[in-house]
Amino acid sequence: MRKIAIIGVGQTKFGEEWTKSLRDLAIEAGIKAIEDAKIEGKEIEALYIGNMSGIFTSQEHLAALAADMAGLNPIPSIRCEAACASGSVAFRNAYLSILSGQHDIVMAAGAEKMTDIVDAGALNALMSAGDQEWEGFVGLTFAGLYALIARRHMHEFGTTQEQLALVSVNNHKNALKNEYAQFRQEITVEDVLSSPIISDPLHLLDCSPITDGAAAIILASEEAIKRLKIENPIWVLGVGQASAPLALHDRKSLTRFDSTIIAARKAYSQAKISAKDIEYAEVHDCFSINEILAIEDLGFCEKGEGGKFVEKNGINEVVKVNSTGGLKAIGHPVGATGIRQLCDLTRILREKGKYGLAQNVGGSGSTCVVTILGSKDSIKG
Amino acid sequence: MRKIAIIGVGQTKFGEEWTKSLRDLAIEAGIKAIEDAKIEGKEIEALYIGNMSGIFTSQEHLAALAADMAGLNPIPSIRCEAACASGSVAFRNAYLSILSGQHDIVMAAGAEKMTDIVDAGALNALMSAGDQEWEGFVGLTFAGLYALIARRHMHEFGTTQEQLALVSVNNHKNALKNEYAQFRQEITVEDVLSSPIISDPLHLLDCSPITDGAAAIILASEEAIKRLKIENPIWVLGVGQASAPLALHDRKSLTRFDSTIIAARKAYSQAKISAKDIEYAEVHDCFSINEILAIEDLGFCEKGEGGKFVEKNGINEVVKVNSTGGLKAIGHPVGATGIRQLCDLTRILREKGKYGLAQNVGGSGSTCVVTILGSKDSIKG
Amino acid sequence: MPLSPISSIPVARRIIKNRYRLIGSLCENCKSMFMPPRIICPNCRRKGRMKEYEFSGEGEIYSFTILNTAPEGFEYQKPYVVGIIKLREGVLFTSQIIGKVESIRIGKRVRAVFRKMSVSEDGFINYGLKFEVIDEGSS
Amino acid sequence: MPLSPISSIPVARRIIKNRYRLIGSLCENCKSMFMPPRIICPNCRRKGRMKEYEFSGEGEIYSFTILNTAPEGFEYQKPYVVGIIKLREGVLFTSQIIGKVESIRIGKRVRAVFRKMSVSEDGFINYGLKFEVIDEGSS
Ligand SMILES: [Zn+2]
Ligand SMILES: [Zn+2]
Repeated sequence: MRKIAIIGVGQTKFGEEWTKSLRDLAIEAGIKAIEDAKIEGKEIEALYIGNMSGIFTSQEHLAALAADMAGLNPIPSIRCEAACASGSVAFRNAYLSILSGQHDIVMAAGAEKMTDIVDAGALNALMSAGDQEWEGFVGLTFAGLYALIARRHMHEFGTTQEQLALVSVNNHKNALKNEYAQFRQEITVEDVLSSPIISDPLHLLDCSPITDGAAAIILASEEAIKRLKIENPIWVLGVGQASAPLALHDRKSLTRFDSTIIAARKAYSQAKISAKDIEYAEVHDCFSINEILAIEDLGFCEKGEGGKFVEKNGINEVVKVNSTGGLKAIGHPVGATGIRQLCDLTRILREKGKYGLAQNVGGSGSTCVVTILGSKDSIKG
Repeated sequence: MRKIAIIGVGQTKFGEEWTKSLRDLAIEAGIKAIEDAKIEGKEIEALYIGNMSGIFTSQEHLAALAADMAGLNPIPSIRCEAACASGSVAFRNAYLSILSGQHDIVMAAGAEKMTDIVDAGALNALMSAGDQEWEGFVGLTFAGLYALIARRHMHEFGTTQEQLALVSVNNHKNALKNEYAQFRQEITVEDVLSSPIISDPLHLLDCSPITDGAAAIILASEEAIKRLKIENPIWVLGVGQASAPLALHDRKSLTRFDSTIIAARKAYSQAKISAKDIEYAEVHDCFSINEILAIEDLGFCEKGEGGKFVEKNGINEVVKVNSTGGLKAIGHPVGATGIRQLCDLTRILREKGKYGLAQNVGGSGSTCVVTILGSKDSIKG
Repeated sequence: MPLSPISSIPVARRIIKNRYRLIGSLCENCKSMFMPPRIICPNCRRKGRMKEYEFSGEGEIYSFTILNTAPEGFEYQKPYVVGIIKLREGVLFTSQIIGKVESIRIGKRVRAVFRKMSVSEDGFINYGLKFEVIDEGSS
Repeated sequence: MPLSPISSIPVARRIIKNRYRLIGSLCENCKSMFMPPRIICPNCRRKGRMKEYEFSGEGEIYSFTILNTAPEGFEYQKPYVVGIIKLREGVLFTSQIIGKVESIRIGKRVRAVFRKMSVSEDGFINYGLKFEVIDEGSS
């Protein structure tokens, strides 16, 4: 099997970027990734882009648009979609396209422009990731789906509202030093609990925000890395993807994501490491409860102990969870998030540590992709 | 490089299927493909699905939904989108996932439910495949884009309205024996020319219809084919994909699709054959002019001679174009069309002939995928 | 603007029977029950034999949330409760729950009742089932 | 229902300058011109140096169509003409064309004029440039 690594990363500032269009965001991230890789751009043989929904912008066919605007024609351009996991699904298929031997250098990007649609539009667009015929039909929102999970987790394991709030508190603190983050201010548990209730038990500050943004990475085969004399590639050691029922009521349990458990198992197995080896984990805290599920399902603690884990600042002896701020504080431009996580891990692993993990969830857990990256020290022999 | 073949195909009836939802259509096509391959279903290791736009149904995350409803969890499920080329982009990535060695048996499907949205909704949704900021902004529709191409082709090459009309006439005739086709009735040139003008010079009967439908194929590696004792696999000999500017005004010419030319060159080169070897071609006649462009750009005749080609019933000594009815008569559920073309070629090549080609276009030519299939007689030595 | 397709007339008509009468499916091969209905039994796949099955409409609350932020068509109901009901037959099902908010707890018994579900801006009304809390007196 | 995002206020405000004044870009490296503007020169990529460039607004018709079926916001204009204009600077650009339908032919000279472009159901108006046929008397 070919060895493949990330050789360049780039992202826009995340936030409400009124002056930038979807195409502007995608191009900015792409240029930065190309510059970071110190390549020309013409070496790129295919473009994969994650983007959740044309409902946000009325613009589909985004991959072709981005390839065009970035001057990358006539390379194949592919949009991948799996709701909020669109970015990492694009990444995984970019990775497979290199593994296939058809390509050597590929860009994987993600972009979402969520503030062009006004009124309740974004809310409706987000719900398109759930089961519209049965969950949307009764008036559920995306926050509502995660509130149902949170309530059940509280019931089964005694998880508290304060523990949920701590997820947001920790992530806001972690984002203070993240120049790309939407929110760079500390908040308290009191702030979270006194913010408006969106969907009980979830408060406004339990929810990741509406965000515009894009991120891009350049992937390359070992042969290309040697040819280009890349100095500090960050290796892709394992990638797992799994699916679970779209609607919550079709699952065996509300308090675990089988998609995460199975995707993680595949990724750990391919990387030949275990949860105990991970030092940096970027997990999908679209709502506070989801960081708790992730910590449990990825194996950083026992099932039901996630609330206690976040009480210790989301770190233990080995792993630091969402050390760059998570979706809550960095922002969550849905299609971009999976790629943003990999950008953050790459920047970290270039400096320190050996193993990083990204977990990107689509919908209310129906899709999950787990990716394990390794620094140059991670390659044995 | 691994050899890969199509081992099963299935599709729904194409038409205005009021009683069927998007999920119903996708599942029906999937079941038929599984039955056609004579496998159980549990052998499938990944699901790729082409679907153009959540604007039609308010439902994104379709791959996860389809995997769930088809009982395929927890395999990876991926939606690919490139406007009207979504189906064949899904196919190409399913193919790459097997080439990568990560999978052996994969389903590639396509589905679109276009009649759930009412009023001008479908028109607006389709335009999301073009450049909304500049082409949509001035009131262009999808028919308008192709009308601009048609007018220019008439100007440069003397192509006539009668020749355009003949594309539809030929395809309606070819669909008479196609049990899945939306329209199975002959029409005349006079019928086309007296039908309402949608976007001058294109009449209503120059345009493919709004259609609900789904199609699915099962792809397998040579090893899996031996293991499963598949009797008549149809081999994937070449696949090319290329991108071109999204907006017409950013192209060097309106009367050729560079995406088709480049994708075809790649596909012919991989298959080690040329245009002269193709016996059956399923090309993308979303509007009549596009079949003429395809015939020229794929190399079945010289540039500008496409009009004369269709005067001879869309066949010459070797190739039969759209012998099953084309998008015009079969119907065009956008995300399904690329897969439907491969279903048709597979059914043909199981019976007769050696080489078939499918050309699937996204938008007004910004994406093109060309796929070459070969019968058992096509594999040399 | 046209109606959002999710509340359009074609969609509503298609699944009206299942939404009005709680008709799901039963696999005669493995005896599993499903609500909403499924075409394919995920346990048995090609060996499954699915037929229609009408659920009793009785159950208990498995989880719930009170929504203060509503999508299009539901604004006038705010706040409203959506829950996952564990039907008597053992199957989970998503529905609105009606009754005094104080009385809504995990484990509370509920039963299905026919109600107006949502109203679109141009006046199209979706109907369906909601679950109401059963007043058990002493409980 | 909210406005379709393509005609929403944030989008309109963002590119108003380019739409109102025909401001595109010029690559100082290869001298290529672009309308609509581009951030990256597709010929030079990282070596390109893009700056704003205001087009003259004169040109000729390269292709055109008369639309009888219109998207949302354009219904009241039916039938209307959309064309691709070859600007004097050699660049193609998509726009509505106004003038007597009989006078619209490939090759006809046109010039940009400021007009109302579309009106959404809730009254939001988009403005922009259209191209009008120049009456050349003898032609
Ligand atoms: Zn069963
Ligand atoms: Zn240049």
